Amino acid sequence: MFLKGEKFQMKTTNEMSVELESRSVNEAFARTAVSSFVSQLDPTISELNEIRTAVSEAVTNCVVHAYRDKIGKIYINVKVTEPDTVVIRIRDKGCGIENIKQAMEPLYTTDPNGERAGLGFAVMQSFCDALKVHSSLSRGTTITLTKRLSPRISDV
Amino acid sequence: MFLKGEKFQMKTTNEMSVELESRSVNEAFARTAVSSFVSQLDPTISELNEIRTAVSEAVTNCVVHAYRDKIGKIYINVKVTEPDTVVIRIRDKGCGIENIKQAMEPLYTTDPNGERAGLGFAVMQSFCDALKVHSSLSRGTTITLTKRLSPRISDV
Amino acid sequence: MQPRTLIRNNRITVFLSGDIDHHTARRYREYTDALIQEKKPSCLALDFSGVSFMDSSGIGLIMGRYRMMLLYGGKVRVVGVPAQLKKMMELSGIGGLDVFEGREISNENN
Amino acid sequence: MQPRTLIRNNRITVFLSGDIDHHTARRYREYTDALIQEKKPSCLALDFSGVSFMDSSGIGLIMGRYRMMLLYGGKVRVVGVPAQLKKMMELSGIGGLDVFEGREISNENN
Ligand SMILES: Nc1ncnc2c1ncn2[C@@H]1O[C@H](COP(=O)(O)OP(=O)(O)O)[C@@H](O)[C@H]1O
Ligand SMILES: Nc1ncnc2c1ncn2[C@@H]1O[C@H](COP(=O)(O)OP(=O)(O)O)[C@@H](O)[C@H]1O
Repeated sequence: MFLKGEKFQMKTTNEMSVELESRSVNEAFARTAVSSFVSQLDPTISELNEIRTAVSEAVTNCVVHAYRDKIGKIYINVKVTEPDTVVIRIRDKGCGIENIKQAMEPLYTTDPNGERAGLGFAVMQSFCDALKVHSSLSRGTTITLTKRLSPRISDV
Repeated sequence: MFLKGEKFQMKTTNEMSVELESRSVNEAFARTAVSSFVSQLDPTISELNEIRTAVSEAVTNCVVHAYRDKIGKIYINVKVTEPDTVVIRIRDKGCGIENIKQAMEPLYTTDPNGERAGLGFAVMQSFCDALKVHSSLSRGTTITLTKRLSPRISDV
Repeated sequence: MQPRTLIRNNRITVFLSGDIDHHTARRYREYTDALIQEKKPSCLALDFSGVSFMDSSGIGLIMGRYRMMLLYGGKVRVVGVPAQLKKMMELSGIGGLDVFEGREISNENN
Repeated sequence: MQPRTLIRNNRITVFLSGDIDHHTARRYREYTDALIQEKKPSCLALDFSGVSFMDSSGIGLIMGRYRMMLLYGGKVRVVGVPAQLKKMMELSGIGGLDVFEGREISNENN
């Protein structure tokens, strides 16, 4: 805010982890927690909205696909590095993905109820700068989202 | 919201944990994360504000007292049980408290700069229904805050 | 609490609000489907003007209602899309289903 | 960005805003103390009307400025306390320092 020297002091990496249960009510909590942590980099509203959306997709996939009707743990780790880098890892110990390439195709979904749009990965990809998917069957899936924020006019 | 049967399904305990670094910028994140998680119980604005304040006190104590000028980890665990119980545990692996009874006295502070009011514990006590302090020297401190929410008019 | 709903002639408008995700979409789905089955409207309009956040569950909600209305020989209209949801709507390709009324999704800000 | 500040005769008013916690209090402290040292006002008023959240760090901020102003023979005034901060202000006992102007903290809602 209004302190000189603050900028230098802030040029570190800050990190946090959250562990939550795969209940659908926690989808909102997950995106709020991540976006609240990312706020320290002073992102634009639309960057924050994109991060929130990508996180929502990844966490929902853990609830809907990884653990299906069981309750399992979801692990989120967020690293922010001044001035502009956000790396978000979302991990589950659920069923895993058999064919990652196929899973990432837009509109592809294994949801039998026709209520999933098959767009989760497409959204993560288009709302972030990089998306990495690591998965092994019956051991779980790790999604890594990287987002670089646009340069902001600093007011110091 | 507008679904019958939802109430029964929700009568469970939901739990989350956050791990963060003892940087002062994380004080805001900690209270946002906790209050966002607690929101699922539909607390009043003033209950939420009290929870946010108590969490801020406990987390600030980890930053200021437990780890002083070093960066250590702060562990927060929140359990909410329908319809009205919130239990928040805030733990550090810092210096510990020598005399808990004295530390809890209003206006008592070991801060040499005179910028702490010595009211952290008094606030936690007055803003929550129960406060438990567990500490051992050079091993760390665990604060347990319990808050019972007032009955709300359910709209189902 | 039910979502604000407007029933006029053969058109039902359901006003969505707040965050639309997998958790909240379920409630809208169950509410809307019961209404469709009861009233058999020729048009179901989903008004997104009160929506502050939406992930792809919102697209699933639209597509699911689209399929259901097809069964009844009716159509779906998506109206009042706020600026922050445009990217999601465009990415989804649901514009191809002809669900947007007038210039709901323009290409202005592309 | 500096907090809004009003300097009139011998009174300086600093307008606090947003969340006051240990992290943000530090900036207000450094800003205010530099100002006191430079201007040596007879009264420092802290206006809390824009504050949305405050923990006991806000009390520390007031008490620290109170001590500093005593050194200079001046006084501190706390004004514009929003409803959500009243419980904290009352609990702190700073009312005993006679820093509230007029009926800032009344006992109405006790
Ligand atoms: N965490 C996960 N665990 C197991 N399977 C997953 C996971 N995430 C995605 N998948 C698989 O990938 C498919 C495509 O995912 P996505 O693009 O997000 O669409 P949707 O969630 O709408 O089905 C899913 O239908 C599912 O089969
Ligand atoms: N987590 C902690 N680790 C070590 N010491 C602590 C911790 N929390 C509180 N203390 C000790 O207890 C004292 C009183 O705490 P508190 O009532 O919160 O007031 P304040 O934080 O303003 O000093 C502190 O000054 C400190 O000595």
